[in-house]
Amino acid sequence: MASFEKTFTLHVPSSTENLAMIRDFVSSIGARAGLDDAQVLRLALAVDEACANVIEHAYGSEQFHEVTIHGELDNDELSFVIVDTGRHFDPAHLQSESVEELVKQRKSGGLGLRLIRTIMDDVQYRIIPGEKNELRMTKKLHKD
Amino acid sequence: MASFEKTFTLHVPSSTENLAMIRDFVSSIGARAGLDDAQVLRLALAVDEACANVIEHAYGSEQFHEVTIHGELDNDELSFVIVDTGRHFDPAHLQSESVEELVKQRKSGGLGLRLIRTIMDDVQYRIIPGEKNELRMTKKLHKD
Amino acid sequence: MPSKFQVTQRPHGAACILAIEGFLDAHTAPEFEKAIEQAVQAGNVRLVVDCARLTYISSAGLGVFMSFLEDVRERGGDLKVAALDANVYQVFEVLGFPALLDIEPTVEDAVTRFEGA
Amino acid sequence: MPSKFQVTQRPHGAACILAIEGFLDAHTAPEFEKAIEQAVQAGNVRLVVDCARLTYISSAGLGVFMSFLEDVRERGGDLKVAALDANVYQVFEVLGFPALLDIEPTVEDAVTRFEGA
Ligand SMILES: Nc1ncnc2c1ncn2[C@@H]1O[C@H](COP(=O)(O)OP(=O)(O)O)[C@@H](O)[C@H]1O
Ligand SMILES: Nc1ncnc2c1ncn2[C@@H]1O[C@H](COP(=O)(O)OP(=O)(O)O)[C@@H](O)[C@H]1O
Repeated sequence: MASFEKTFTLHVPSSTENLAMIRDFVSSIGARAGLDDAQVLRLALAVDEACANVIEHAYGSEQFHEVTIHGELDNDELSFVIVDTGRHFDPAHLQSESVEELVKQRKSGGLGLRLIRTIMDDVQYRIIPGEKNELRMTKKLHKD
Repeated sequence: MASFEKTFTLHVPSSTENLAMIRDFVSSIGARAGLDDAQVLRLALAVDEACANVIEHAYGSEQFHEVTIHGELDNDELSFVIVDTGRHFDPAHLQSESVEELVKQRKSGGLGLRLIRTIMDDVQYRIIPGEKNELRMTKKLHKD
Repeated sequence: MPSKFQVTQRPHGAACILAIEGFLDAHTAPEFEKAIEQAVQAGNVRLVVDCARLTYISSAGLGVFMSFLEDVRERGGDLKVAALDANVYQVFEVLGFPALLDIEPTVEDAVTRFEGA
Repeated sequence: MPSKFQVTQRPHGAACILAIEGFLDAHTAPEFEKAIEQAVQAGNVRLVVDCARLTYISSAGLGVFMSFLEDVRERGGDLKVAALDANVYQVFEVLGFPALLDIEPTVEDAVTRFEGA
């Protein structure tokens, strides 16, 4: 069978109210890819984290922007691309403090990207200046 | 409170496999609009019928096209616009045979648009030649 | 995920019960159609469709009921629908199906109607 | 629909139980944060979060646990987590939470730990 890519796209307003809808969208595609329930849940979590970051950081919690989630499914892998038109950041310059440190500092954040990197096989961030930012994360299917 | 419109968009490949995902998308927006479970179910049914028609008739069951569903929610009404780039039709020239007639002729179809018109308050079909076809259906909220 | 749907067949007195479960839409209607077709080809014309676990129906599903009704009636049988939940019943009702086919509250009631016939 | 989430508080022996239910994500975390804050302000520092009916947690939810841990410990209390389902536990585990806070199989176990202290 030739590799046939299926593409799904969801656009929603930049409000955390829509995270549930985003997870449902991702879960449907994950199930379609043949992942089991636990894998589907982790996939939804990774995309939830990325979208929550866009809403909070890229858009500064302003609710009138748009978050776009592309799902791309082929025989070998499943990718999600989260697109925003807000502020970008530099993932290379993030401190990765230990969770112990975060607790000591009474931090309530700093875990999202860590979860994404743990769950997905590949994570790429791309800034197209003046246009958009894209976080692409890929999960390999049929891993041995 | 000023009327603030929220827009949601879903793009999926033109396969009936995706009807479940489309219904989930519509149900989320319907619940957000404050509709009760029975109303949400009818809304999902109307959009399901419209998308099944696009897949079967506009695209002749070819699975590699795209179906687009826009949901537009404001204070007064909830609209869904189904967009396709396939064959158009003329709703005015459809025969509306009675269900008794359809049964006698052993027909398995011919009920979809009837359901859509029963469920929604307004249904408009627009052909933009060479570009796309749009079925817009609207449900009024807070009806007395 | 695609719509979940299942159909299982069992005999019950004079009737053949087809229990359907889940979502009956344009994606799953062909499976239901095939099941009815096979039941009819095997000589079952007294059909009861048990909808107790049917959560959703669209016109593609109703179309399957429509298209077999005359067939089984011509052969001296009937197709009866049982145990619809309120939401699913509403879809049947809005399109006028209660005037066309026998909708019974329980499978038991539907079978009894056949036995009384 | 937005994520469904609920938090209810009840006393249990020496501890204050916060039972959380549904989806704890960036949308619902502020509600959970407020509930813990109120409990702590009311003088409860022996907190057990009953997660038996928690179906989902994202880092925003874990962040709430993180941010209160030092506070309650400084005041001589603790924040213990009980009755995590396997999927939710996995999220705690992947981020190293089992080394940071006390995760108990049941609310009963967590309360007993307080009473033994
Ligand atoms: N999409 C984004 N746009 C802008 N900044 C981001 C984005 N995602 C992450 N960041 C930055 O990276 C930091 C770490 O992100 P993360 O690990 O998800 O933790 P948290 O979001 O809880 O702070 C954030 O605090 C923020 O400064
Ligand atoms: N989106 C569409 N594109 C092209 N033709 C359509 C479309 N929707 C409906 N039609 C035409 O209108 C007819 C009636 O549609 P409908 O009432 O939904 O019944 P059914 O789809 O079961 O035939 C269809 O058979 C088809 O010829």
